[in-house]
Amino acid sequence: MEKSLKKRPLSVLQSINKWGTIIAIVVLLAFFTVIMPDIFLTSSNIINILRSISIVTIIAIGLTVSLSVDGFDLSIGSSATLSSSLIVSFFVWYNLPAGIAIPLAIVLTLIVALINVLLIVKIKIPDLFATLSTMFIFEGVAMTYTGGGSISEGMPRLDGSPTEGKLPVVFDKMGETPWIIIIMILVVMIVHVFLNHTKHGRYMYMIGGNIEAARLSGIPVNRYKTLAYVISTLFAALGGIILASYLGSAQINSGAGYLMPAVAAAFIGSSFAGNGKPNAIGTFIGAALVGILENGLVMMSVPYYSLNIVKGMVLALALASTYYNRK
Amino acid sequence: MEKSLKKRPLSVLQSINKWGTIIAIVVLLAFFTVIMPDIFLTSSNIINILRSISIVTIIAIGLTVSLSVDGFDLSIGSSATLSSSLIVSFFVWYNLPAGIAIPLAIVLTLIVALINVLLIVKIKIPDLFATLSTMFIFEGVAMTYTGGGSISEGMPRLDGSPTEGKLPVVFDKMGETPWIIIIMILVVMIVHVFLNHTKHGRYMYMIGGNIEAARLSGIPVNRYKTLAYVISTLFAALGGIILASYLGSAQINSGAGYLMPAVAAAFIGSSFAGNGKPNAIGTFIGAALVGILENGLVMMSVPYYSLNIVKGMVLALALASTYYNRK
Amino acid sequence: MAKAEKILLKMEDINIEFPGVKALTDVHFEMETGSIRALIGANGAGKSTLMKVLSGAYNHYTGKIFFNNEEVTIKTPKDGKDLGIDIVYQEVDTALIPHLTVGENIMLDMIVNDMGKRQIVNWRNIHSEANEILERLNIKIDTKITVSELGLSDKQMVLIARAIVNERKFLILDEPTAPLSNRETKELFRIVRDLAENQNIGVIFISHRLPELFEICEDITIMKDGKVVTSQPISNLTTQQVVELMLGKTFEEEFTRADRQIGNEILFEINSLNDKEGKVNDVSLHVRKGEIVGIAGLVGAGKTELCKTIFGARQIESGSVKLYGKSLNIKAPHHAVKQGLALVPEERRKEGVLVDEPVYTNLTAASLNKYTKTTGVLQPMLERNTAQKMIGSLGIKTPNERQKVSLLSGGNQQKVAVGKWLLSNAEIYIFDEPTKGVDVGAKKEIFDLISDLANDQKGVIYASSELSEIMAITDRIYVMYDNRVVKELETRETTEEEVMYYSTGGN
Amino acid sequence: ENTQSKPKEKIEGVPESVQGDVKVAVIRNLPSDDHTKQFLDGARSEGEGLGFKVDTFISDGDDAKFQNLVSQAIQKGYDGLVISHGKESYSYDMIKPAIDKGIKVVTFDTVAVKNGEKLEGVTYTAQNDHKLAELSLDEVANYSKDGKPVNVIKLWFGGLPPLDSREEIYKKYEKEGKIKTLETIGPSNMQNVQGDIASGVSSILSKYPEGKVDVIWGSWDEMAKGGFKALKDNKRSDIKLVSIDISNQDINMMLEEGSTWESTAAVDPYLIGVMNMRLLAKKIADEDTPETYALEPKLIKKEDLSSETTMDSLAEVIEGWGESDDFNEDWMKKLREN
Ligand SMILES: Nc1ncnc2c1ncn2[C@@H]1O[C@H](COP(=O)(O)OP(=O)(O)OP(=O)(O)O)[C@@H](O)[C@H]1O
Ligand SMILES: Nc1ncnc2c1ncn2[C@@H]1O[C@H](COP(=O)(O)OP(=O)(O)OP(=O)(O)O)[C@@H](O)[C@H]1O
Ligand SMILES: [Mg+2]
Ligand SMILES: [Mg+2]
Repeated sequence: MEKSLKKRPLSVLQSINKWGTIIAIVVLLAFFTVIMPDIFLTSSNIINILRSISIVTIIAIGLTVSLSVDGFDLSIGSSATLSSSLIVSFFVWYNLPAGIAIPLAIVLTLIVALINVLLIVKIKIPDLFATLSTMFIFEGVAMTYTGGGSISEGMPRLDGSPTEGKLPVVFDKMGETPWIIIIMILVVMIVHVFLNHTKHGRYMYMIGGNIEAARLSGIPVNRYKTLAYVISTLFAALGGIILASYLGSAQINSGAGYLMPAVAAAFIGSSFAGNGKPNAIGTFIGAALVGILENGLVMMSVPYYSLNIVKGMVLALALASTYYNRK
Repeated sequence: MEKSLKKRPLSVLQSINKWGTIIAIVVLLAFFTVIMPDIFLTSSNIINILRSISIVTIIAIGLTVSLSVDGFDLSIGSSATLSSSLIVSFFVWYNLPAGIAIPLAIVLTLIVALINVLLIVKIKIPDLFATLSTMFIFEGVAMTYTGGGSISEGMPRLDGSPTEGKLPVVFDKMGETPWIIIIMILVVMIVHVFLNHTKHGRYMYMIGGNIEAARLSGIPVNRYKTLAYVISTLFAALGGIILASYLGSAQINSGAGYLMPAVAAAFIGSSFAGNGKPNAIGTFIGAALVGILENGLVMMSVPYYSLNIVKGMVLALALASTYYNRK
Repeated sequence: MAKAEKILLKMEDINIEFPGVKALTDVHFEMETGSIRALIGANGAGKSTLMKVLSGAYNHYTGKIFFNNEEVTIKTPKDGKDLGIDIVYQEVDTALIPHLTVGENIMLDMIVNDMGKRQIVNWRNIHSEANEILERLNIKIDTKITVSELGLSDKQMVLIARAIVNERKFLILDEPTAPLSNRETKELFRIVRDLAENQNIGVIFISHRLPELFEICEDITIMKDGKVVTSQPISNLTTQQVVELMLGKTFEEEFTRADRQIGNEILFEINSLNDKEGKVNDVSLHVRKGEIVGIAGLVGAGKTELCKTIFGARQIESGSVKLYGKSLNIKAPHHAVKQGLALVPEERRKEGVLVDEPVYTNLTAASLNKYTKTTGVLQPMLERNTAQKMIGSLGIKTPNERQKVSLLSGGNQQKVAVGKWLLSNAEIYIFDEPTKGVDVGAKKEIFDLISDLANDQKGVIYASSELSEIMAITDRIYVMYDNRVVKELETRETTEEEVMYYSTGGN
Repeated sequence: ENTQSKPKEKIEGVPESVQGDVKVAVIRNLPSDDHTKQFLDGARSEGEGLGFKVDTFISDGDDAKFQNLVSQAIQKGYDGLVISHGKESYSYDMIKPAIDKGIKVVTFDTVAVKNGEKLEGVTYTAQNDHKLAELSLDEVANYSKDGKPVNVIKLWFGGLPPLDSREEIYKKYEKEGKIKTLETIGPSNMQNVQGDIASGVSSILSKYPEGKVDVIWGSWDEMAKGGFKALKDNKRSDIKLVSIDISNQDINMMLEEGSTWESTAAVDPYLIGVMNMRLLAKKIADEDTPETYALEPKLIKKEDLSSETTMDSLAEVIEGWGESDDFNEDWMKKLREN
């Protein structure tokens, strides 16, 4: 009796902690809706928000998988740049059909994963260090491949020969609503099921929680670390392709800008629901929090140079509500 | 007898592992010297290299201290930007003398550290998340302070009133050789002694090793974490001031570019001498490795867009030689 | 159930070496399914290492392993599991995944090894099966909370539960009873007997508590310095003989308490102490100069919480703590240390030692000021010499003082955790289960050192769920039950039975 | 639209559609640097002078974020947009919804073309990068001795449309034998262009003893500043520096003692902002606007500057700098007076 009474206030506090990110989102939505009733909570603006977070989310989901094995893939930005350069060059320079170009770009980008795995699993370089080097290497590879410039329709090849290749319609569609949003939602759902409901996902969390225990219980640790990095690169490559479709061209180092937002989304996400584990739904929610925030602040005409102050403060508040009073 | 025979090959291998980074540097130096005998290993070029790494090193040393307590200060770039904006504005807008302006800029920048400490030590937000938010916040603060632009001599204040302030000579000197190099070397030496030869440094490493055990050993954990973040911001602020002196102006977000190189230097450094712990000399050596590499490659006319490939590969090799075959 | 055929397990000429340590030399080990064999030896004798070889945790050993005289290869944990060998590791934290639920941790091996082609994890089954196992063990733990929220003894039970999910052929229990109290130990023994008798499982049982071994084991293997000294039915030997064989010298096992000069002055005193979480309820106690005061009670009685609360590692709600009659204001452990308190915590790996640091930095961690010049600069030679002395006096088995603590055997790690505080200059020493996993020889060393502290007119608080220890070393006993002190007893005037009576709620 | 709620006195002779609550947004796809700030300041002050509410956004060169910002602005329903530095590959699709919605659009250094068809209704302004390059490269070519090609260290990187256009002229001059490229230096760290270029140029300079390099050509002043630092650090007064674009610090550096930063070709970024805003105002007033408008670059030489010169007073020494009466309609003057 006495015990249950004592527990009540604690559990309310705890549930605030658990749902800090969600509460932050709800508060933000309510706030923006009240301030800008006619323009904020409209279906077209919601679609805007979803579109604006879709590429970040897809890349961050890959990062989430690498985080689940207690890894950290800093090379996702470079992988995205690489795949976006490859895909556009396949269309523009080599006239490949989409059915070949897209898989080929992804497969070639997976070389990044292989090198990551070589360094991390075979040579045993700590994850952050290893992926830092591949981040540099493949940033350079992508730039060298495009000759240090961007590629778009009608651009000549590096040797100066003129090109005729067009971006196919199916490729154009990938970066347009609703497809870009549908792809993002699919990715989130698939990875959510994978991590939480298949044994492979559980093995990854076990490895991430205590690699020695995982090894001793017979999990092929190296195989799953490999898988995690392959998945991470896979989604980075997918994100890069969608980015290229969205931009209609390959821009130099365009993927690099996604590293920090992806890290932020995955971090906020891992505090989501209070379990501290990287998870797909959480990452999506983390990206949504930042997306809503940026959208709302722009709508409110906050000057660009002060945007980051507000963004950072809301981030800190969301995190504080999650962690404050937690053990 | 048998034992000692058996051990020999192992220990040779081990010492390669231990000194991987140093060996990489020596190999690189030898390589560049052979390729470009007359121009590479000249005193003026060595000074060039040292100067080019000095600001990164100073900022990375601060990061190293935060890493030593198992923290991670992502806000160093923003702190550097902030202090560089402050110092130049003090001179140009307010005509303050160097003796007041420099300490004042540092003290004001330490607000970043205080907020970091509040979030990390009091509210218990994990370090990476907390400093991610302050990174955004103070990037915005610095930009708002300068009105989204840079500040240099002769620039009017934000309200449009004309200015007369000049950058004092003593300030100019800080960014010039030999002072910039001397400051860097001093910083490295002081922090080296602090971390390795004083009890405070020992406490920091203990906190980094097992915070709970450190706490129960009677170490005032929060006080040392606070100290670590203050030191981290302190050196970021110093780096920012020297950066402003070197550039002769405050550039927008100029500190942000130092985050990744500082992380790289500290990471390579923590593998140095094989102990896996962040350490000052290691960080310096990590920065030197990257600096030598960039200098040599540019001299060899490697195109700028391919630079990162080689940089990343050498980084990977240095790390591989450190970790390969290690337990 | 039909009696399955006996399997004979044989390990021959097992050798293994680590940098600087020859851990096993030509070891022969033999046993059959359906029996329970004790494995004993001093700290660092090689027991855990031998068992790790058998379960496939190491692959760099030489020697052969036979099942029914047929050679088998065990080089990975999976090899071991496939042959039906399961192990409960000594260091529980190395085998648990803290941020996963209890249910998933219990069913870990099932999820990893027995799902076959199934891909999807059925959460409902996981939790219900985990619950069943816990019921079999008579343990109440919510399977949906995460392991990180558990105390040490619950963690141990989770590991034991995991080991009995599947029917194996051999089950290795490496010091499973160290963190358990009598009740849980009894449940464990019931299960172990059942496994051996009715399910034809061979159980290898490692423990430093000799009476336990005599109670449950049929055979015994004694190790010393990486070699097997003898293997025979346990009934052939007496306790005294076992101790002599494992230590290699005659040994007076009973710790004889020297008469101590207990002052009249009250050195340390706490009044109506309450913590914030209700785990310390209105506790009052005092310690005189030169007195060793025991805190007795079952696991979960709140001893650890009390010790940590006094030490400032948990938040105080109300009550006072006084040293020499002067109120102390302790909000954090460093306040406590500064004001003359010392605490050897219960969970050595999590709280007691820095596993990745060398032995000497661990030993000097709590008294670093003594090896520091006023400028704050360390004096490394002084530090190392002091460490070497402590290594000698506690008999810590390590190649040198620069060895990483993670590479020491479990018991030797515990000695490091204790030694750290023996080097400090405290007035009040609080020991929470300090002899856990420590062999009988070293236990005596530790007792001697604790007595020395008392003889130096320090105050000692000794918390343990092992009554024999409490009876052996203390002068006065506070018995805890349900987070309160329920009785105060003079050690000379009481018996184990009486203490037990109060510990279980009698009054 | 809801001018009724705020019954304001109408000014005679001023088109009705520019009176009342006019909201415009300036969106730029470049990082925040001096050029950006001056451009935005110019647009803002001109717009606010006309009584408009001006919001400014930048996307740090992140093309995806840029598109998001534009679609958000369209969503929010501004009366007019100034769009700067969009890439050709997506600009048509990005701007079309605005035109469809009746929002007026003026672009700077942005072309919205799809399948060879230019988006109607938009005014395209540009700062004529070809001309800029010609002005500064003519200066470079002037350093030729005995008609031999000038030895140049080129500071450039690819992927940014303005720099790519400047590069076209550079290539032309190279072909014509006017200049010879010794090295090309570009930044490998975009967040620290100045410092990165400074160490790059420093590294390369030891390779070329005195007399081997005639000129360092900076295709963008941010890089030229790095080149200037390197020359100063290595005490190389034998090498001239010629660049494109200008800022306050550039002026300071050109004026520094012993400086060899001889000249730079530039368009006043502030003026670009002003002109873009004027054109937008005319569109909102439903007046005729040209389809394209190019701003003429000027060459600024060290000799022209005095120690008091700053960006604000450049007009005093460079003829025609920062001033233009193009599109400055009478009704605009009236609006400003109010
Ligand atoms: N990975 C390792 N590296 C180096 N030395 C090791 C390693 N593992 C064990 N040792 C050493 O091998 C010896 C045997 O250790 P082991 O853990 O088997 O002892 P134990 O008999 O289980 O002792 P305890 O009763 O304390 O648990 C010890 O000296 C220990 O320090
Ligand atoms: N970190 C923790 N989080 C939640 N509950 C805990 C934690 N640590 C201990 N407990 C619970 O608190 C109660 C008392 O703890 P504990 O078992 O440590 O007491 P104790 O009397 O010190 O026992 P012993 O020292 O004999 O193990 C138990 O029910 C235990 O499960
Ligand atoms: Mg052991
Ligand atoms: Mg306890």
